[in-house]
Amino acid sequence: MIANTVEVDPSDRVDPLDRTVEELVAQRPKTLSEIDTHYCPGCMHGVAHRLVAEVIDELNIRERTIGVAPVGCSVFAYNYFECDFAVAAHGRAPAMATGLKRVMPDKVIFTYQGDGDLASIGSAEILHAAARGENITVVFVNNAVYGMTGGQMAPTTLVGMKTTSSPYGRDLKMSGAPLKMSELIAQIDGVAFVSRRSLHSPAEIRKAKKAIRRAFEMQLNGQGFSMVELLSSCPTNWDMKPVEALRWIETRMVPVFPLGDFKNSVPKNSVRGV
Amino acid sequence: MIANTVEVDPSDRVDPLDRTVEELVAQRPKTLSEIDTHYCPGCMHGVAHRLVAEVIDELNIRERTIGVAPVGCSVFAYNYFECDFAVAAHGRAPAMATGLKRVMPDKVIFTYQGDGDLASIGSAEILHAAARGENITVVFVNNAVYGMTGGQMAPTTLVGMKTTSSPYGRDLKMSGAPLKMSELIAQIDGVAFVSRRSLHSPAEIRKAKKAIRRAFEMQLNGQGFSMVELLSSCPTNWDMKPVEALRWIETRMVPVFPLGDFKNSVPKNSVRGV
Amino acid sequence: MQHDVIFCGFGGQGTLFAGQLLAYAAMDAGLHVTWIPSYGPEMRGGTAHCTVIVSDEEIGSPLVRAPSYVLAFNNPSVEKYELLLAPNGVLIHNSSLTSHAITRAEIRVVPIPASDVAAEIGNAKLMNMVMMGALLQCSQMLPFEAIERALEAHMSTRRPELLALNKRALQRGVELAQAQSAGLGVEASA
Amino acid sequence: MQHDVIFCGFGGQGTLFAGQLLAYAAMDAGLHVTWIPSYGPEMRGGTAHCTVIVSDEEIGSPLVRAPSYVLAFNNPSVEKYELLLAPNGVLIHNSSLTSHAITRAEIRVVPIPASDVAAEIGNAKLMNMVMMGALLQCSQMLPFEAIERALEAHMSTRRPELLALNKRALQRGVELAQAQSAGLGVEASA
Amino acid sequence: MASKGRIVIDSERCKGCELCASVCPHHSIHMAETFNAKGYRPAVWVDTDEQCTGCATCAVICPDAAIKVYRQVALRAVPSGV
Amino acid sequence: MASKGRIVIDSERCKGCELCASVCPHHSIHMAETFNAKGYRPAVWVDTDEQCTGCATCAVICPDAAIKVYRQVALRAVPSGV
Amino acid sequence: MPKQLLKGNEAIAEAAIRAGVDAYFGYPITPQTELLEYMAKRMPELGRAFVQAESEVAAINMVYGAACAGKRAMTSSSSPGVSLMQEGLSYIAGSEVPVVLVDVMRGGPGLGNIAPSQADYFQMVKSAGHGDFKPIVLAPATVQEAIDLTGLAFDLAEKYRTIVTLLLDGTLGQMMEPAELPPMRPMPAEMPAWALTGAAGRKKNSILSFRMEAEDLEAHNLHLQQKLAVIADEEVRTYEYMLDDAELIVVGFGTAGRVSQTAVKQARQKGIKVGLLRPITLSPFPDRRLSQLADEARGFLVVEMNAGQMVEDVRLSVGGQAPVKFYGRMGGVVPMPDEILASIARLDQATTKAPPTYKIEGPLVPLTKAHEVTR
Amino acid sequence: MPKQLLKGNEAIAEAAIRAGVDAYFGYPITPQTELLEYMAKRMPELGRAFVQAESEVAAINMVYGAACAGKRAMTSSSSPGVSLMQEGLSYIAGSEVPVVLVDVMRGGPGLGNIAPSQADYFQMVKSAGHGDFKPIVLAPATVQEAIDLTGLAFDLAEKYRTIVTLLLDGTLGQMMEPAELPPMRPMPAEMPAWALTGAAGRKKNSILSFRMEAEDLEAHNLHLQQKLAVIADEEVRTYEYMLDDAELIVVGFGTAGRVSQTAVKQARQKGIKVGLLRPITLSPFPDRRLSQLADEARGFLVVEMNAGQMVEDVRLSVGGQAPVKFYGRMGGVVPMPDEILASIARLDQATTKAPPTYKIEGPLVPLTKAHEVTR
Ligand SMILES: Cc1ncc(C[n+]2csc(CCOP(=O)(O)OP(=O)(O)O)c2C)c(N)n1
Ligand SMILES: Cc1ncc(C[n+]2csc(CCOP(=O)(O)OP(=O)(O)O)c2C)c(N)n1
Ligand code: SF4
Ligand code: SF4
Ligand code: SF4
Ligand code: SF4
Repeated sequence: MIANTVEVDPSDRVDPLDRTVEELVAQRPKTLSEIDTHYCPGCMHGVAHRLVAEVIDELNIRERTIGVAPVGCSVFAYNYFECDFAVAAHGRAPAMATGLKRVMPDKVIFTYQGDGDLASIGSAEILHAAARGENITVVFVNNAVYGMTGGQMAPTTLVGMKTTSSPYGRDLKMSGAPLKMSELIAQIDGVAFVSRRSLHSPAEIRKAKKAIRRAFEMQLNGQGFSMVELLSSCPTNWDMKPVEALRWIETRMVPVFPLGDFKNSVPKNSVRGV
Repeated sequence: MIANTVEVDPSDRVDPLDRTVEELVAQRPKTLSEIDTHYCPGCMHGVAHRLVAEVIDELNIRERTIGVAPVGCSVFAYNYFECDFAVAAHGRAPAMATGLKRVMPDKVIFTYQGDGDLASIGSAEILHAAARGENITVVFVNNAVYGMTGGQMAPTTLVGMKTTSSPYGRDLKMSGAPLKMSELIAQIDGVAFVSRRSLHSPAEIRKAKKAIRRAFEMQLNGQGFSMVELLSSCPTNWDMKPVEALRWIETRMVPVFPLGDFKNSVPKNSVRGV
Repeated sequence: MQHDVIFCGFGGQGTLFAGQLLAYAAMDAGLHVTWIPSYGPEMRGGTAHCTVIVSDEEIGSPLVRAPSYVLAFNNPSVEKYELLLAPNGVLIHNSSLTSHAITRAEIRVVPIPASDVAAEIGNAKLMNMVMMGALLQCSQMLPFEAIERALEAHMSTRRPELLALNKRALQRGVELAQAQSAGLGVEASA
Repeated sequence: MQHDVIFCGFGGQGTLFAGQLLAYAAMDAGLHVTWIPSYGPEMRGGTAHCTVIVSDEEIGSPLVRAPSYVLAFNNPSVEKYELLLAPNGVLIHNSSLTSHAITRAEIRVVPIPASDVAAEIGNAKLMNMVMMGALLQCSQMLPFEAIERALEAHMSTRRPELLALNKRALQRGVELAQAQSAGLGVEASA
Repeated sequence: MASKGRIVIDSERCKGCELCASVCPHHSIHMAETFNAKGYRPAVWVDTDEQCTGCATCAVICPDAAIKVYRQVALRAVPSGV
Repeated sequence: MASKGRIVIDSERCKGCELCASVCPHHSIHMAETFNAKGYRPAVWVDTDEQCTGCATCAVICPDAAIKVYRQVALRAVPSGV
Repeated sequence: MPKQLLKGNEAIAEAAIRAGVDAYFGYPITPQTELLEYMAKRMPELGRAFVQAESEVAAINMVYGAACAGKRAMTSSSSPGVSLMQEGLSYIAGSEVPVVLVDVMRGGPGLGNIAPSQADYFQMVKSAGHGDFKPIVLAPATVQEAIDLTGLAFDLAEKYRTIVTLLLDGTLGQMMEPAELPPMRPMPAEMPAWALTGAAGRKKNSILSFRMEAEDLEAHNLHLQQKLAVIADEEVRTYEYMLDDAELIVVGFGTAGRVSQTAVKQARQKGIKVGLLRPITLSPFPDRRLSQLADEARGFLVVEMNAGQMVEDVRLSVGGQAPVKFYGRMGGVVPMPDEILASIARLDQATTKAPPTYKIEGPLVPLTKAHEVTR
Repeated sequence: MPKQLLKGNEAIAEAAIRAGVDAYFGYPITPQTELLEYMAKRMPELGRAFVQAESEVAAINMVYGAACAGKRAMTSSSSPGVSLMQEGLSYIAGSEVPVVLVDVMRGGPGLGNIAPSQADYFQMVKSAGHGDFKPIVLAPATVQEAIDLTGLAFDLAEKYRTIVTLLLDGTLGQMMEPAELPPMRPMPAEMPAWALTGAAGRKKNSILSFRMEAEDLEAHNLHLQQKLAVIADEEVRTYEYMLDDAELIVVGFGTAGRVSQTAVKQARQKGIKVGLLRPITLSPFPDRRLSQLADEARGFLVVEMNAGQMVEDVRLSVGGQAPVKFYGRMGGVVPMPDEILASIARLDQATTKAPPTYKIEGPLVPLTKAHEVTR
């Protein structure tokens, strides 16, 4: 978001008296396409997209990055990123990414997955990509529901939370407790980096971006599997205003899904990509 | 194995001078059928079967127990146990057990699964049965290879170990490190009991039996998901004599797969089954 | 006799509910009826429409290419369905929100300032009922009372005060359409 | 001319390898040949058998119901294949291990004490080669040298001392079969 | 004195989610009364008391990357060449 | 003095894996020279110096549950009735 | 019961509940999600089993488990989800446990889209998984039929110990129509003798699709085939419209059949002697009925929402006695009555009264731009 | 190259390597495991990609990924594993990336057994997944043919951007025969323009099977169908034996075809004028060739190791011009030449020279005890 190297905009106005110059400090990253997203107003998928695009810009890897979109609201991600993209079958993005990475080890491969996609139908694929230490990066957007299909319970739905498929609230006896994927994945040997961050405030978003950058750097360093889980909102299916939804992340989700790095390998040599 | 209540065999010989009586202290449990197994000589699937059968006998639950066999060498388990049995699709035993348990909550449901079955193709199903806190018992036989199909690499194969699908030895870069399922599953909230035991010696076998008994008791108490991982041998595909294979478990597997209880909930009321 | 009606508008304008209400009323009147929505991942915020067919015979296709009636709640709907309407079909549109100039000559166009009228009555959400009233008047496919009864039977009973307002909105729709057709002289038969 | 041979015994008796050796020899001799094993989850310890077809024409079915030759390494194999053998077929069995009484009259039965002979030569594992020698002698389907060459070409070169022993075993098989057919008079043609 | 920063909101891209307005430390963003082509009331930058510092907090939270932020910084030698 | 224990090996069930022999603390189990019907050399209990204690270690490790173990225990009142 | 205005997906769910379904396991997928959501609400209310599975693979295997207990078990999904169920379906078929599956088809291949489609006729009728098995496949065209066939599905599943699929498309899943629900059936007091209920006072039961020996598996397969033969004799169902004097016959199932009915009505108004045969059972297929009709008919028009699948079964049934034309739309496009009417008119003009000796021309499947093929 | 004695599974693996396969992903399953094991050994040796996937679901999606990079990717499996690949196959077909799949069939349904079978003809030819798509399906009957068709498979996959399946049974997978391997092909220097290789100096590429709008998906489907039409025109391959003067025609693929050849030879010795048509391409099916043969033939006998699947395509091709009999074995039983010979003899006696007006009798599928049906 905040460009590391200050970019001087052609439209900059220099005020000779104040001896100041106007710099463009925030704009759409180049790796984000100009197309408007179909995401609902206030849906943090948009922020997650932008952060990934900014990291790709900063690491200057757009031309050798291939993304894998999931099935979920972000199935359209291929449309929104200005880099090569594939759309995987529901849950299988890590397998597809494995196929891509194994034949092109010098390319940067990332998946972008929702919680239904990654933690439910695709749980075997994420587990084994991690176990193989697959040198890919996973951006995991946890919004506690299945967004695209209309707000059903996800493995990450909070206990007591009402969804269209848990109309009485998620019941511990019937459906168990939320799955904490970051904690689980971090257990696995081949994993280089796992971090859970939240998108509920500008400060947290800045931290999330750092984590995403670190995850991509891990891959560039050949250090193995890296994943960033992002707590995100689904105002539509939560039936909340966007602002309210972010507060809900902070007050309700963060206590269940604590933020932090769950695995953070020592960097190898320097980043190859920059 | 060792009957808790001493059973007096009709053939007992009483020696009036020594004032001793001969008791039958070890015999085939009733829940084990009379059919000879097809297991290779020295394969510890046989011991695992016997332990489960003994526990079922001791808890007196044979008539309300339903087993689910996997696809793997133990696909024939249905033949060897004197209780109702289903044979699941490869890896799906926990899903099938879920179906059985949900419609018959008063029955005792257990799965018996190999490491290919549980940790590879069936990893999503075991993870989610655990996450739901499904009140079933899982007997997980880890012999570090795919036995039935002729000794291919499993997720539990040790690094460096040669198998028919890792002819140069399991390579960390290519295939990652062995998956430690007990440690992973124990992380999950709905799980009541997870223990890893080994079958490499009589002493360890006795401990394994205790763990299996505890796992079934958890289910009988309605405490949720329970699993016992048993380190076992595959002399045929390891290309070892049975005795040698047990030593290999002890010296090579146990250091990678440490024994112990990884989760052990406080018992609820008393065991309902006895 | 078969009536094909398409209800269309933005999500949130009560498009699908209006269609369902007509379907309930037709069912209660002993007629055959089908209601079918468009559905899709972009439902929210995007366009919502549904097709209702009312008939005194068994209904084959629940979909129609050229509806005899269109209830258009917004501009994009007018644009789209002007072209699809059956020859001599009736296009009733919410003229409070629509500005699209209609070019087809042989169709009957009934502009109803439904949003404004709803706001007058006291709740912008009643727009769909004003439109429904107009449809009833133009089509005569069901007696006014049938819709009133359907409202009573199928509307959430949690807010009974709304019922009166809804009926009022329906009535105003009928009146506005009456005024229209008075102005037009003969009613086009669909 | 087509020869159908079934090799059968316990796992570990070298059944499949013997069949493959014949296949190699036939291939090297420019003949058509197919080799097909039984396969199953109970391969180990259980019964292993394979079918080899050698022909001077293209081979259709790689499987036969009634083989012209059976090389039976153990009792269960004798029992099973006695019944399946083609009329006038040849059943060569390892009489060191077999005791089953053969009832079919029109087949030719060639008992070869192959395990004993192999032990004499110095390695019980050579049993299969003794049997193979007998097959060559009875069938005359390939010259002795063809098998010798196949052995040289396709056997693991790690233990060259074994090669001589294998050849010796083959030779002994030929001799034993020769002695047999001498006793029998005319050879049955399959 | 002029504001230290200024922002440009792409009002056709804006979906009116109000997140930027909710996080702006100086309350420099309001929601329009009128609708854009998509039917949303877009955010508008109303910096009447010239408080905007160009902190980019709004841009950081905007899910539609609809905000450009400019900031006045002390003039430095502009790197030449590279 | 007779052994404290004795075992019965079902030699047709035995697959000759030798595990029992390997764990018997008194080396009371040997492998037969002859084959059973399945083609295995079964285990045999050879308790010549009457050392078998009936500890059941052999039975615990037998994968084919082919071993029955009897043990001499001090005579107690045999529970009557139940 | 009075008629209610019911949505297809929800009507099926409620009908299943009234037919006594004990357990529902499913995974969300458009356009059938309302069925799962309805079950999420109703099943716990009734103390019956509902689990949102982690995937369709898990769902079908949970169904398999519950069915092994002798309980009435069902799942529902849509095309990609049904693909994931193929292995489980094959196991269930091999094990002969009764299961009801609802497949609300959408556009394919791959992720395709969520629009209504009939592109999975082959998947359900010819190959619902590996191995020689066929479920009974029922194709409702109205909400009422969906309700009635749901009840029938459970009956047939239990009678024949087989999978019964309700095969419909998103149109029917999403539409509302007045329909009458049957009363709630009483739940059976006893489980069937083969069920896994614990071996108390009886020999143990095993349920499996495994037959190690080829001869055993062949015998088992013959048994399955013989069951199919009985089903073919007993269970064929069709919906017929204006067939009495029909010279031309339109064949279509589900939505395509329903839309065709409107076209047939319109064609009759134009004086074309055309009728509609709408197969209700796609498996068993009404081959004998079609063969019988082929004695008199001048020609057939098969209408499908795919590239031409059921048309093969129609051709097999007609056996070359009359030309069989095809009209199809794909990718989620529903054909409109006017298109079908035009196709009927073309068939009317192209065929003479005396059926010509008929012969295949060109490849079996390719569609021309106009989606029409004459065969 | 001199002939080598090669096992079917391994011959295919080596042939794929020589055809330049860049990546293999698979999961063990009998009777194809040797193929995976061979790859485990050879691929790393050559610096190419080999991954033993966690499941068949993962394997096919890894293949999908590698193929998206424009690389030659393949997998292999057997019946239950192929069922699990259905969703992935459908995505691949929808995305039009070239993929080679080897399906070594075994007995089903369900776990069935590992014995040779052809029970998945329908699964591969009619419905390899949801949606309207068809892979090219090649059916080798000898090890040499398996090698040759493996090379062809990669060529066709790339030429048409499609899935090509090698469909065989355990017999061929497990048997050894002398065969000649082709030389190692050079690896292509450049990836195709559509591949995902990083958007360097070009516009970004996207690969997906998703088409949100029904009209777009229909257009895409029409394009796929047109491709199939071209394939049907260009790529039909058969193996023919003694057809020149044949009055009776045996049709069988793979092992069943090969065994039939022996029976045909024996029948000729008895003076029966019979020939063999062994389809090498099951999809596209040699329908025109069969239709042509049907002009003269007195009758057809279809031999399969299943309950009767390809027989439907033969009937569709023959179009009622001659009776089509079926002889099948199931569950892993391979028919022997003598059984087929007997069936040929019965056909010979049952059919007269002038083909009777032929008509369907009885249900389509049921087998009698003797596994024979006359249709
Ligand atoms: C095999 C399969 N099953 C189900 C679906 C339906 N489906 C589409 S998206 C989705 C869930 C998406 O939820 P999530 O991954 O949490 O992403 P979100 O939409 O919330 O971003 C489901 C179940 C599908 N397309 N394919
Ligand atoms: C879907 C599917 N894939 C693969 C197989 C083949 N298969 C049978 S058993 C087995 C592995 C068994 O290994 P494991 O679970 O470790 O059990 P073990 O045999 O070692 O006891 C495999 C891959 C199958 N039957 N089904
Ligand atoms: S449904 Fe939820 S996750 Fe999907 S775009 Fe809307 S707000 Fe975002
Ligand atoms: S192959 Fe291995 S696991 Fe299977 S029975 Fe033999 S020793 Fe046991
Ligand atoms: S009971 Fe104990 S002492 Fe006796 S044979 Fe067995 S292991 Fe040895
Ligand atoms: S452990 Fe059992 S099977 Fe093994 S040798 Fe001893 S008695 Fe025999």
